[in-house]
Amino acid sequence: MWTPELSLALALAIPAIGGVAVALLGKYPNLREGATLVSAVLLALNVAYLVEIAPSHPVLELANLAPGLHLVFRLEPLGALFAAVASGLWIVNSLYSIGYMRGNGEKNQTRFYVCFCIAIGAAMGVALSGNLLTMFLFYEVLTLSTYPLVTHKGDENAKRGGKIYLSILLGASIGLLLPAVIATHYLAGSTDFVAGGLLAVNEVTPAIAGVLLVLFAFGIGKAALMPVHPWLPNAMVAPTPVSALLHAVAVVKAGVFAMLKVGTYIFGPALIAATPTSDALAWIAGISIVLSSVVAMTKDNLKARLAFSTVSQLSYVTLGVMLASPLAMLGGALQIVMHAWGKITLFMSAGAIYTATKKTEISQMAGLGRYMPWLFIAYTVGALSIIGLPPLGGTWPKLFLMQGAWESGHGLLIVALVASSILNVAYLLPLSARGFFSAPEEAKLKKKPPMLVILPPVITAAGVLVLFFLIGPLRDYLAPVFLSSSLAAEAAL
Amino acid sequence: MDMLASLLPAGIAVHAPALIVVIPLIMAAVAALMPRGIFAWGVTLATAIAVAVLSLNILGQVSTGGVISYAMGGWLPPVGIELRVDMLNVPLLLLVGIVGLLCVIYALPSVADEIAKKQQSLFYSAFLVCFAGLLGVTITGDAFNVFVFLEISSISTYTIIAMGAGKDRRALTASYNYLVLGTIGATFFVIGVGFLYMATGTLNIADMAAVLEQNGHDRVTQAAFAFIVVGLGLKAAMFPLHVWLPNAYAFAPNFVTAFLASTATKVAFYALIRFVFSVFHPEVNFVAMSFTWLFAVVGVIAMMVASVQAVFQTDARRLLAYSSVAQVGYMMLGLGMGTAAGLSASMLHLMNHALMKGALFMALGAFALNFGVRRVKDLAGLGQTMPASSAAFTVASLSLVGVPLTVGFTSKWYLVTAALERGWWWAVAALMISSLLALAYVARLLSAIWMETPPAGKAGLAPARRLAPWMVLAPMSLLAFANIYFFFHADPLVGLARAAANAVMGGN
Amino acid sequence: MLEIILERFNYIPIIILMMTGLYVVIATGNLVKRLVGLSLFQTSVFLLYITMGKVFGGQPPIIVGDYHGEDAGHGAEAAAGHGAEHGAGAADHAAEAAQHAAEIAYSNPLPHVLILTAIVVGVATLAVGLALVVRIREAYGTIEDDALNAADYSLETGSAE
Amino acid sequence: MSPHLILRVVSKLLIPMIVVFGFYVQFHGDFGPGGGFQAGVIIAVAVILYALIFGMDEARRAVPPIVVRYGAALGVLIYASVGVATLFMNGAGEPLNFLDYDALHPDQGHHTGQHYGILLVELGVLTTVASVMLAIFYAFAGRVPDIPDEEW
Amino acid sequence: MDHTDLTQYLDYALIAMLLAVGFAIVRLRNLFAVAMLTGVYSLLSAAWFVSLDAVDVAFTEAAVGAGISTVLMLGAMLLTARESEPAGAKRHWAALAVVVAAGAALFFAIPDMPVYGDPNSPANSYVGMDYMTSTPNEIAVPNVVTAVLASYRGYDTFGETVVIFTAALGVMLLLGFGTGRREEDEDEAPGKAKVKAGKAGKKEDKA
Repeated sequence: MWTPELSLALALAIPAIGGVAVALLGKYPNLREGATLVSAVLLALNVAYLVEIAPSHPVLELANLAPGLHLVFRLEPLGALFAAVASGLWIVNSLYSIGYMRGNGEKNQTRFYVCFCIAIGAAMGVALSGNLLTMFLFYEVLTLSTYPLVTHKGDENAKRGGKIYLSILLGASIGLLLPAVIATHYLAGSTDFVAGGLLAVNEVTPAIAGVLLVLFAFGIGKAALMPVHPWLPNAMVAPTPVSALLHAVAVVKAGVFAMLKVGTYIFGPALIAATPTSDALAWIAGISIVLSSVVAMTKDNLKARLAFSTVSQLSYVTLGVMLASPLAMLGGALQIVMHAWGKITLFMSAGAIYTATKKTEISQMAGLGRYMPWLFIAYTVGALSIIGLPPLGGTWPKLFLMQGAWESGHGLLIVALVASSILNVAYLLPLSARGFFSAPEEAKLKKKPPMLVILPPVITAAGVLVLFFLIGPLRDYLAPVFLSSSLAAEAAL
Repeated sequence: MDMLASLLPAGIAVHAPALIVVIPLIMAAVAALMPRGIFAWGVTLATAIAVAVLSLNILGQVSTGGVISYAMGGWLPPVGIELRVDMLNVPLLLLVGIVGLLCVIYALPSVADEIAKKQQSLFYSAFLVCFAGLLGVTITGDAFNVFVFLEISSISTYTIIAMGAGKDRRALTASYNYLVLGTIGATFFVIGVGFLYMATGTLNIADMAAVLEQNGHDRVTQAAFAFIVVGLGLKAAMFPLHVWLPNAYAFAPNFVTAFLASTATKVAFYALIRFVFSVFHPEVNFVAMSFTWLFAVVGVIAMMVASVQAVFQTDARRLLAYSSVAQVGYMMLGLGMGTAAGLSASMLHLMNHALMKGALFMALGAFALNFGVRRVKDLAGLGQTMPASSAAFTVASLSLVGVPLTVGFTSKWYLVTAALERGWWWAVAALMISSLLALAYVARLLSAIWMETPPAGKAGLAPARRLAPWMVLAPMSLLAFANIYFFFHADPLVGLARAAANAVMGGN
Repeated sequence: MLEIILERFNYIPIIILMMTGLYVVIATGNLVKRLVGLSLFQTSVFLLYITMGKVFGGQPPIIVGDYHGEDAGHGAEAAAGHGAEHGAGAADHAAEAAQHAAEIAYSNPLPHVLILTAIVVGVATLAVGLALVVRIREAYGTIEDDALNAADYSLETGSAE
Repeated sequence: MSPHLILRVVSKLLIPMIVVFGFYVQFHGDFGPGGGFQAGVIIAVAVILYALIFGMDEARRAVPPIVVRYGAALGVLIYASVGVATLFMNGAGEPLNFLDYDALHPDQGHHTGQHYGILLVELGVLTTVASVMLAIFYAFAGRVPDIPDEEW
Repeated sequence: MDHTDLTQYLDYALIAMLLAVGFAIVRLRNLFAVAMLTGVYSLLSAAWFVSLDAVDVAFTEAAVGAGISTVLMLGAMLLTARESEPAGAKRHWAALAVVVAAGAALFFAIPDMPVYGDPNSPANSYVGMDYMTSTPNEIAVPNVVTAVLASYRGYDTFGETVVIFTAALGVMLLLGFGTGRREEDEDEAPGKAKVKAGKAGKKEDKA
């Protein structure tokens, strides 16, 4: 029967089975890609069901590792939302991957698709996890399964980037996150996600919680809070679908999602507000936002620029968590969704340009908009959403964050947010301008880009537009999490 | 457990503690008489199966009926020699028995490759003596008998390590150095036992503890403690007494390395725990001091220094050997916490480490079998040419780092929890740094295996050569699988480790 | 203090001898001489054990006296060493002998037994060690530690190119 | 060959006596100092002496290396089988432990069993020790083709 | 020391000689002399063992330490080298450090060690002496050492037999069965990766 528990299990099983199928069908590219797409669609359908039943909080216990150590799935709205974003974008990204990988004649495509499946499965695991340990576990699987993707090209450059990728992420998670998880387990006796905050419920003192908060903030390396961000630009050596996966769908979103989840369910807003370190962390997030935007301006390589843009945008979520007001946290949660759709559009556009012209530097891209108008329109829509202009999805998180900052007495941080938006304009829009208005260097394109690399960005750009109008349902869906959480936390403290 | 306890007929089960040592010894003599290596291997295999069954049976007996005491020759202790099995040494018996069995299966192709035909039956005989010696050390309840069996296992170990000389003459010097240091260690141990005898007048471990509790400690027992710790520390490769180990592991025949790495140092470490906790008492002043200032501190240094040394090795097996020294550091740290939680974490890591290193060295042996690979850079591209062995290697090495989904994670979890319970934040930091160093050296191995392209000549191998023989593959995969299985079903191992700690620390 | 030392005079030379042996093991580069040192060290430890079991005015732990009963089946070897004596019963004789044992001071037999075992272990180690040395000599052409290290090192760097 | 004529004659007489002395030490072990181990050494020395005087080849003909190898294992087996036998020969119906010699002669007073046991295990020790000492000697002496006279 | 008997002076003499031989072994570099002195050392200890009432041990030490070990060392020496090179300064100091540390631990323990010849020390008043009284009843062998060796602690002796068996295994595996060395060399290295033996190793040492 179609029970919530079954559905939870399927969320993990579908990508796994998909991965096996892809591996087995490795010799038949069409069937292989078919398997990927079928899994993606099935997963999305399954997640849609999960989104619907999320408020009832179904629980699935996977394994009992030892007394006090469980692997548990527990569905709640935040996780459901993240799962929806990841699974929804996986379809688009799969379509795009097919176009990109074939268009560029990449090697080892089977390995690529298998790792992709595993990565999505791991992202599902992170999204649905019911305690810190489970989350940590899938978080690590995600790191390991994306490593072959990052080093896909296999040349020296890729290996170097992969090394930095792996060492920073694993280093932070083993060196900082794991001790934090174990310390949480030690302090609270479990690692379960509890409304109002596990640590708050167990009456951990703000001083100790403050230390833990720092460990978590930097230990979740995937959230790319400065100074643990260098893995992200270095991972740009990967093929573009991977970059899209890293920066929009799975990896970084898993990071900030973990941050949000830890903030909401392990600490609770009230405890975060009470810790001595949250202010400092909020400022570090603010500095990250501005500084990486500035760095992004200096990059001529489109993907590198987008990477630093991601670093900047991710810190919005961290900022939301550290501000610890319901509105700010809601803004953070929305940022996960909106940024995902916006940024994937940008990355897919970059990849499409590369597939069509083999160009990677912005300065070379003059006039390309004339040959690929749909693509450049999609890019511009995505960029505007990132900047935060209505009527695009990216508007809302910034608005909520500003309100939240004001509400929690950090008015100065609003300046950082505004500055960031201005900088966004400065580094994202020149490409649109150059693409449409400069004179092209060449008379015509060497080859016409495949349909499958143009269509996906257009779809996501349309999605960004739709998301603007979906704010009402989204807000209603998420609000109980933060409101009940802060209420429960206040009751506990 | 009841099922295990009734595994054997009562008439045999009563004598299981004696048989588990004596059968391998008898079979060692029988193996030496065998005209051909394959027969000797058959004898060895039969013995290993018998020992594995006996160890399971003893586990059943101990868990249902409590401590077993077996009076050798019918002379009750302290007059006679007692064999004594409690929850502390049962895990070691199981470990030696079961890992031993897997290693023996693995031995046939590996030994056929590395040892001259004429020498094989003697080689198996020496292995069985070593096997029996380790079991004998584990099971005995008599301090001097520990020495005798320690030497039985050591002398045979020197021999089988030296048999690596067929491939590399450095096996000889490695074996010689081990012989000299091992004998110094054994002699130190004898001095320590002599002092204990001087102070107590008895050689039975339990009796010694009783007398010491009554008489209290004086300078003689303190000196005894120092000599026993150093003596057994040498055998257990405790930093900085580990200098014999890297070369011995690097140049021994592959099968020997796999077996020794997963059992020999473990048994010596067990003996150390037995003396420190059962003969001396953890609450005696100088013992408690030694926990913090000797075991914990030296353990942490070992975790760091040996890991760093591992990072810079060119020989793959020597790299893993240094990693073993670092892992002994983890166990020392757990022991040094002086708490039941710390000791059980230490025991857990002891068992888990055997699972990891067994699989790792077996995989390296499989590589060597097909390609004669010894150095790290020779591993290049093996992921493509030998995918199954490489996969097993990968699982085990991730376990070594402590990545989730592997037992390495479980043991680190318990170590950190124990450290937190003790309030030792610096130990937590050390554990994490050491894990990162482990990541560094493991990454060298794994990136060579998976990311490099195989040199010309290897890629084009016929499929038959690409697979290791199933006798290599099966035990290796089983161990690698155990690394994952016991993450999800940690209860059996954690339960054993807890019971072991409680057996010597008191408590429930 | 002096009395404490004097009463235990036996230990001091033994400790010095033990340390002499240990020194030879560590300080010497010659593989044969290191084994010599090892056996020196061990022999000195044997002395430590045996002096421990000495009892003043004691005798070797061989019980004298004619306790030896003629219980059935104990023919051959009893006849070989002793004249067979027909006593009243084995038990009586044993009791008598036990009394003997109580009257006469004997040295402690247990350390003797332990050391008998240890001597055998020592010679076994020595034999294996010397066999190794012979093989090393054949493989390297030297038995000096420094030369061996140099040879191994050159092999390592030579093969690591 | 000729320079050692006297040596040869004397040793022909001496070697059997050494062997006899070895057995004396073995069987007298219950009463005075000595036992299987010392006896084994003495008997091995007799053969070694033979080898030194009549040459290795001669000695190997008298006591072939294969016998030595089997002897070493046999001694261990003798010792162990005494222990295993005690397991099966239950005393007065109740199971006895490994190496409990009382089982060897259960009907009589238990001294006899002990005597048998000690005798048998000492025999095992003797066999092993004598064989092993010879094996070691053969191995070392066999390493050099023949020992030059001037070395001794 | 209220007991004085003449054997004590013998003991002193033996100790003095042992020390002299020990130091000579440290100093000498001629291996032949060293091997012979080791035999002398064993004989001297055997003599002391007799004086300490340990006749069995003395017998064994004389047979093994003075006999077999010396022969083995001479044999090995013939196959390897005659002279040992002088120890380097680094080794010397390292050895000295270890020796001083171990020696200090031993000297530290002396004040609590039992008085020489004390019949009431723990070592001499518990299990060891139980054997003296129980052997006549339980085993009825005059030589208590034999009784303990073969029966009370027969398991240890079994272990001892195995040790000596292992030594034979080791020597046979390393040096062959005494049937000459050339034949051994041929099938020693069956594997592919045969590492070249040292250049000098092939030369017979007949110096």
